[in-house]
Amino acid sequence: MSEVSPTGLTVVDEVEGGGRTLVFTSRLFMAANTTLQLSLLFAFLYLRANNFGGMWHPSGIGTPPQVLAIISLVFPVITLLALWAVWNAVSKARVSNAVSGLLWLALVAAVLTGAVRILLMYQFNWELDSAGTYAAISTLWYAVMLGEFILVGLWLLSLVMGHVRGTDRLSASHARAILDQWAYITGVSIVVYLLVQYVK
Amino acid sequence: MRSRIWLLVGGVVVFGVLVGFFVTRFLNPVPPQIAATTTSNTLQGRPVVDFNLTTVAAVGTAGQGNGEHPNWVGYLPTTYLKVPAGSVVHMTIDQEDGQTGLRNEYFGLVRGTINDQMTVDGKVMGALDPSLAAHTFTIPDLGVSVPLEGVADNAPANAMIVVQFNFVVPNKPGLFRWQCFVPCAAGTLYGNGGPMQTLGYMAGELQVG
Amino acid sequence: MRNRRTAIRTVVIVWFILAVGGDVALAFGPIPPGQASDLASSESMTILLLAEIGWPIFSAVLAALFFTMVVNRMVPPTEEPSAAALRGNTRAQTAWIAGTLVVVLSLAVYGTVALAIDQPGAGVPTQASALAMPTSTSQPLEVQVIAQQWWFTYRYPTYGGIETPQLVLPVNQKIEFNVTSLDVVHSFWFYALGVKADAVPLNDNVVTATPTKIGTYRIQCAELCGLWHGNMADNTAMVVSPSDFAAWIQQETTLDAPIMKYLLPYSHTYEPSPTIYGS
Amino acid sequence: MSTPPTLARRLSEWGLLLGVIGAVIGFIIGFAVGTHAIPYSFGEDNSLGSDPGILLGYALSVVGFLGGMGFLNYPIGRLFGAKRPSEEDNAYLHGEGGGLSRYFRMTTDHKVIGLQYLVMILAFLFVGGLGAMFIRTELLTPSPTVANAQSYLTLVGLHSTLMIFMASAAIIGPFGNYFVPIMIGTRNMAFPRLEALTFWLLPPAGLILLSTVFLGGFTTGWTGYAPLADQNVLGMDSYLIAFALIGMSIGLSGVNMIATIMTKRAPGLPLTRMPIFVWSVLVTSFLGALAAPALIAAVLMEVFDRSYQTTFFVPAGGGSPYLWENLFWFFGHPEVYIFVVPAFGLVMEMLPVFTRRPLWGYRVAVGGMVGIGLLSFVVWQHHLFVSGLAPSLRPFYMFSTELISVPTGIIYLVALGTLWRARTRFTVPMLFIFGFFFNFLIGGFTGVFLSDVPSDFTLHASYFVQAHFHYTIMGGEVFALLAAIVYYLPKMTGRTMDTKLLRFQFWAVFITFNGTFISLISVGILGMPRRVISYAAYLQPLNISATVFAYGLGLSMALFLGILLWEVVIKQRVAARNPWESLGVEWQVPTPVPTFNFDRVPVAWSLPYDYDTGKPAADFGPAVPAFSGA
Repeated sequence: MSEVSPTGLTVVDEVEGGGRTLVFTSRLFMAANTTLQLSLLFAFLYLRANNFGGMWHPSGIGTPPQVLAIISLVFPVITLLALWAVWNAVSKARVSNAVSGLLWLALVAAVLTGAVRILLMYQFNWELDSAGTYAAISTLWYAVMLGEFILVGLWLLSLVMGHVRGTDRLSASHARAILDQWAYITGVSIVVYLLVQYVK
Repeated sequence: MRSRIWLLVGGVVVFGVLVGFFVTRFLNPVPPQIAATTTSNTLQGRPVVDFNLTTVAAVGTAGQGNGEHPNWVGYLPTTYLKVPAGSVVHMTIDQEDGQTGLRNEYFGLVRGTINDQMTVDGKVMGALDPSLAAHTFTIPDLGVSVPLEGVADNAPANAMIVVQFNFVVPNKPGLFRWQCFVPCAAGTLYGNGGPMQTLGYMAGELQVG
Repeated sequence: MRNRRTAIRTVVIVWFILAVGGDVALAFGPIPPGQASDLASSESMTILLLAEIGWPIFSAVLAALFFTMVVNRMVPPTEEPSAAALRGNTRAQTAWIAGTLVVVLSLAVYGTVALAIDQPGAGVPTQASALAMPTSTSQPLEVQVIAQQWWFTYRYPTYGGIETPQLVLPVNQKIEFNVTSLDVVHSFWFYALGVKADAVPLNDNVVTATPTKIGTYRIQCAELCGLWHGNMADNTAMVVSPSDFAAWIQQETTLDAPIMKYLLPYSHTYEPSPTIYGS
Repeated sequence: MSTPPTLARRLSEWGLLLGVIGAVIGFIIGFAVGTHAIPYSFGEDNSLGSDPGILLGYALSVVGFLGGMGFLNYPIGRLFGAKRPSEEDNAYLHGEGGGLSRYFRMTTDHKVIGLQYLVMILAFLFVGGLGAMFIRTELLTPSPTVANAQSYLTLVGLHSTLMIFMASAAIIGPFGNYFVPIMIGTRNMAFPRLEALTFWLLPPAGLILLSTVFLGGFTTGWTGYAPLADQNVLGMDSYLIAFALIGMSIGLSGVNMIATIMTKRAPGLPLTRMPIFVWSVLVTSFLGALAAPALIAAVLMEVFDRSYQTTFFVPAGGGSPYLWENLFWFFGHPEVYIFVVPAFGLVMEMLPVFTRRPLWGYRVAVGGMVGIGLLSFVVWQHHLFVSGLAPSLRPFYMFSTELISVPTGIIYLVALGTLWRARTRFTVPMLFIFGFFFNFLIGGFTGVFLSDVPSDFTLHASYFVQAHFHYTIMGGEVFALLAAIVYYLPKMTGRTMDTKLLRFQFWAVFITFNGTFISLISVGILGMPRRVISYAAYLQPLNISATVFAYGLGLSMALFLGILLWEVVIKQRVAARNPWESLGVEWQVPTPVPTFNFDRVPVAWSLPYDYDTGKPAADFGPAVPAFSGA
């Protein structure tokens, strides 16, 4: 509603940040997350560069098997593509059953992502306090990424449930926000994969 | 308004009680301090006083913490010692703990005792093979440092090594910290955590006067 | 003070007296850490310079604050400033920023130069040549500071690598302190010589300084290192004449005789043993 | 609104109680799992438990606490695709209908949260201050007396860490949360539940930190340097968990504030016309959101080190103490600007009110604060000048550090410009503002000595440093906090504590504060290192004077609290609606502020400092009672 105030301007009832706020905040979290990732990157490179006491990569410490590592990247990419398709459909207001199907696909792939990454975390054959820092930082980093995949995955779950149960139809901005997030952490996990596999 | 005042007073009282609890329980828990037993004989014209300490691998319930850390290594009965000023301390340590080895081999040297010597099971020594050390008795500010040989692993049960030495304490009263320089706190980083950093186990105070 | 102009003049004069008086006082007062070594004197030089520059600016800002807060009440301005003047003044702002920028830049340049000249430590260790007996006093005599929980010990590699619990240095001889730690992070602080260097395990932190005053000084740990950090200090560090130093080395060598065969060969860092988690 | 209250609503009436129960349950579960299920080969000789047990126990106890408070209802509901909460539920959650109970449960009203913050901050401030009193008492003599070496270090750690917790939210917490939404003309934060969360992380953090005394304390001070932290007893774990919680709180509130300010401003309010305080909050929020994650990362590694026996910070295991020092100070230096930038904003917000002048040089002021924010990310290694790390980088960090005094100087220019030719009203807040500028000036100039490498070699890690940051944090931020309390209480509570006695209190706190820390500056110059329980005998006279002044400081701070409690809580002296005759928007809305701030969102904004024309900042539209009498 609107009236005219003494200054001749329109008086509004409430500003609705709404969708804009959502997308914006999703990017803010990426920015904050970047600091976290850079800290881990710094730790990784710093420990590798110094290699105190030759304990960066002691003999007997393995790297995760290539196949598993790659599989762990395939699933998030599937989710990513599904989410992109969802966003594409929703933003063009073509909300159909296809959207629900895509959402389910994304969710399943996300769950598999988590499962595979848990497997991945235990692929270094190391003893606790003699493993050196390569295994340590890699495991920690995997754990952090797992945590982020789980958080965004839960968010995805809530969207899916809200959508399929019709309590909360998926909005374009929602789709966009989660698409951004998932794209970001997928990108980061690819970088981590490259580091852990090839910068050992 | 009166009710609010009472509320405030109550709050103040509760806060005061909490603070008092903190002060009495944590700020400076008064430890049981043992005083040296005075003797008749003298050395270098100074009265000689005796101490008898025992080092054990696990203090059990006898330690300072009232059994808080039963498995911690420590000196018994306590590490809070009191000696009269200007006296000669004749220290006897029953060493029951096993060998750990020194981090800094230099502390295998006996320093600051009379003639820079110690008596281990009757034989006089000026230094100890650092790898055999179980603990040291060191008062940095007095320059006193004595390594304590550990019981060999293959030794019979409750075997012990008796280490004796004399050192002079200043004529001026004061509080001197003493500690062990062997990384004997098993399971902590560099063996210097836990008992090494908790008063009453491997850290203590020598009160002079 | 009915007249605004006199008020302003008074404030300026007061500030001027304060500034000059303070600077003069500083110039004559003793500036820490004193003159006991070349490093110490260069540090007190820097501190003095910063104080000399800082004090007039400091007092000027204070005077300005006092003026704007108080004088306006005692002698109100006669004419009201324009609305524009109330909201900012580009020239004043530019001038202020430029001024502060110049001061800061010059300070940074000075600091960098001073740093380049007397390398106040945390530098890279010199080559093994330092291990050789110095032929001249300008050649560094290497002294290793070993920090451990909770005592400093010292090794003299040029004198057979003897280790001592007390630090004694020959006067007017360039000393290269090689600071390392056996466990956690400590910091070796020889206040009188202006020497401060963190002792980090498996790291060799080097400071060079030439003690110039014979005397007895205090050494302490300047980085929180655990239970006895507060007691990790020693009042008996000495700077002595070369002859006394030779005598002292002689005496320490005999004292250390029983332990020498057990000491590790001298090195800039020492691997922990047996394990990092105790036995 | 006659609908029967839902179960969730009934439960949340008892939120706090349920939270405590949840915390206990969470701790028991976590402790059991951590102690028995996690492979752990050292520290087992400790009857109090093992590191994994304590760490997991604390972590889950926080989750349990929040769950009990009802923070999980909404997210869990969403997970199962439940309906969004009804209007009534949201209104209730927002604390509609008032009542004291709002303050003891999860409430999404930013005004309630602001007051909750204020109380919690004061609690931290005064408990931490008590620690300072103990420390000063101990330092009366060169050798241990009232404390022993062990409890003294724990005392130092508790005092410093509590005060850091306090300082990192002291102004942005109470006043940021309370006034930013009003100042930008919105009815609520962008994420009200998140806002509530950022507050309710504080009480657990404080309690967990204090619980360290039952676990043997920690000896690292607030910087938690490794590998000493790896070596510490269980008390270290409570430090780590508590600091992690504070880090999350800082980061999340930062994100929330940015989102609110950037996307929920009223129409007609461009960034260029926001009140200067909102700008300072914006800058601070960016610092918090971008810096805190570095702390989280560092704490994560330390937790792994202590519970999982990795060796991130243990040289012999391939790690490095420098790693902790770098990560910690990369967070730690922006952190100190998280303390002071909001103080700058508040002070510049109050200056025009008492000078009856527009803020002079609004744009440079904003520029200055943004500049501080940017620079604060590239100065952290000045904490490591003597650490032996990368000596060749020192000139750069010396330069960037000294450069930061330029934007800081701008704040002084703006203050001078605003005061210029103004007939300043010397109200109590104005006195504290004066104190702020005086103290912060000393803090700034002492900082120059520390930023210069050669002089830092003498002053680093000495009491000079300690006095320096007390001048900036206590003398700067806390003085601004006191000013803001006196200034804003009439708005926040409708009551005032502005009395004659308060003027005396200001002079008391001002003089004793300077007495204390000038003594400590000289102690530092004469060579006394920080955090020592024993010191050289020749330093005793100065320490005694510091202690005596410190007692005075403690008493005068207690007097402030006394006046606050007496006037506001007990006598409840009613305040005028706009006692300072401010033109700021926050003073145009009625007191107490309606639950949803405005019945209409105001438009037609000008800079809120047009004291020369007397034109208020906002137009509340036709016939809004709040507007009358402004």
